[in-house]
Amino acid sequence: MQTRIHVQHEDFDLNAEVANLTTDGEAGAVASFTGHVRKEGDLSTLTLEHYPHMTEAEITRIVSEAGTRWPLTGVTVIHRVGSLKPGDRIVLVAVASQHRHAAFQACEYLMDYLKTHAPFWKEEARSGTRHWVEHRHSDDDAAKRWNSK
Amino acid sequence: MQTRIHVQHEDFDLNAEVANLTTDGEAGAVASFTGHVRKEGDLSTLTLEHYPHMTEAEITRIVSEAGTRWPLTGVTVIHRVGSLKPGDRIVLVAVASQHRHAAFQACEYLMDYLKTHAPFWKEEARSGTRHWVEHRHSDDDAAKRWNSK
Amino acid sequence: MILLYFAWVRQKIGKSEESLTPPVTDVASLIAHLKSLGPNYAEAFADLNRIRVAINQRHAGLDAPVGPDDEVAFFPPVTGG
Amino acid sequence: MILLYFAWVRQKIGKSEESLTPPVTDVASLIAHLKSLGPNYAEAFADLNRIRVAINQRHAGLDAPVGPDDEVAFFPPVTGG
Repeated sequence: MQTRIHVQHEDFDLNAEVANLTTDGEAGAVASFTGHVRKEGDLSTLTLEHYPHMTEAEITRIVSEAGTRWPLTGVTVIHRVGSLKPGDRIVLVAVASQHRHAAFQACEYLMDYLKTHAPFWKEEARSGTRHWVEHRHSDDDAAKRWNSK
Repeated sequence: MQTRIHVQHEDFDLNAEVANLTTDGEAGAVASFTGHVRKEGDLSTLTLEHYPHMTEAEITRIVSEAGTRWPLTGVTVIHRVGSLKPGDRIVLVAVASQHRHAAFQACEYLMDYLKTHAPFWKEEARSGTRHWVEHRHSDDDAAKRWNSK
Repeated sequence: MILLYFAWVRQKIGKSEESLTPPVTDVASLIAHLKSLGPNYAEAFADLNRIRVAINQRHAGLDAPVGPDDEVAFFPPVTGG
Repeated sequence: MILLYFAWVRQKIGKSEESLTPPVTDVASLIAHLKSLGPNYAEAFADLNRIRVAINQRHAGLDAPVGPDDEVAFFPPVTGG
């Protein structure tokens, strides 16, 4: 399984990332997820902090686990850090497989585990005040679903 | 719900299509699927025929049904027709929502119904001979799953 | 009645479209009528398990009613996506 | 022992990293030790339900053992993705 994991300030190119997963021609199905900063009232900036080295290590563990659960040919995870604006893209998870159901399942699994396990923290700036985004328990529930499957 | 349905010969731009679904800033989650022509031994060309007008009408019905099942802010379906080569992209389904599980579910639902209900037919050319691709019963089973949900 | 044929149904019959006014009231009797028109039709409709029907651009069953103003399409199970 | 702090844990403590050799053998006693170092630490660790721990870049529990060569990180529940 081809794996690409990047934590970066820069935006990413969806066309290039999907092409990268399909150049070998093995996979007919690519499921992708992109997370975006919502445009919400007075939200001006979303700043992403992370734990360098652990981030990559943890995402690598999550991707490996997905690779044991589903027949995948490639996985790409790109997570941005630093200062983002409403409308900006935050994260890309793209999964290639010969089977579209496997691609969808693995992509959602990876997102659920990124949300609950990868060491990133979001801080919002609104009208001059800043506050840390609270973890959502619905994300824990989403990740726990996979334990019984 | 913003809806964009295109049946076209041309390739599509994933960055532009995803940006189009998120410019209003309502949705933080976009689940996408791209189907690609596999590189398989002597496969030289895949030709897609369709039933003009019915194709758009049927996809519109499928998209509307998805919009009643999940809280979506936008759906884009682009399906290519004509002569494609191994590695080419065939189809894009992109779904935007405030909820990532809804985006994933609706995207997979749309693919399952496109595979079983949208009037497209694939003809393969291999080593000078041509034959029509057979419908897969596993696709019928995939679509039927949604009836019980 | 407008008749449309796609994929190998079109190839076996040898045309993609024709206009007929057959004395039929449902899809099954329309198919029986078409099969009587020649061996190309008979071959296209030899195995009805492999034939799908749309009436006025909506999927329909073999027992669906058809009339002179309908657009009726015959094709194999779809393989898009 | 290398200690790392992230997000509001870092802000409350007022630093992102420090090296200490406290006389502790597990995470819970490490936290108790840190809370004794000053009100900034006490405030950061006031509600342990809101604290997560990683040892050598892997998630760990409050009962996990720690030693002098470990890298121990404290942070709030994660909010990436």
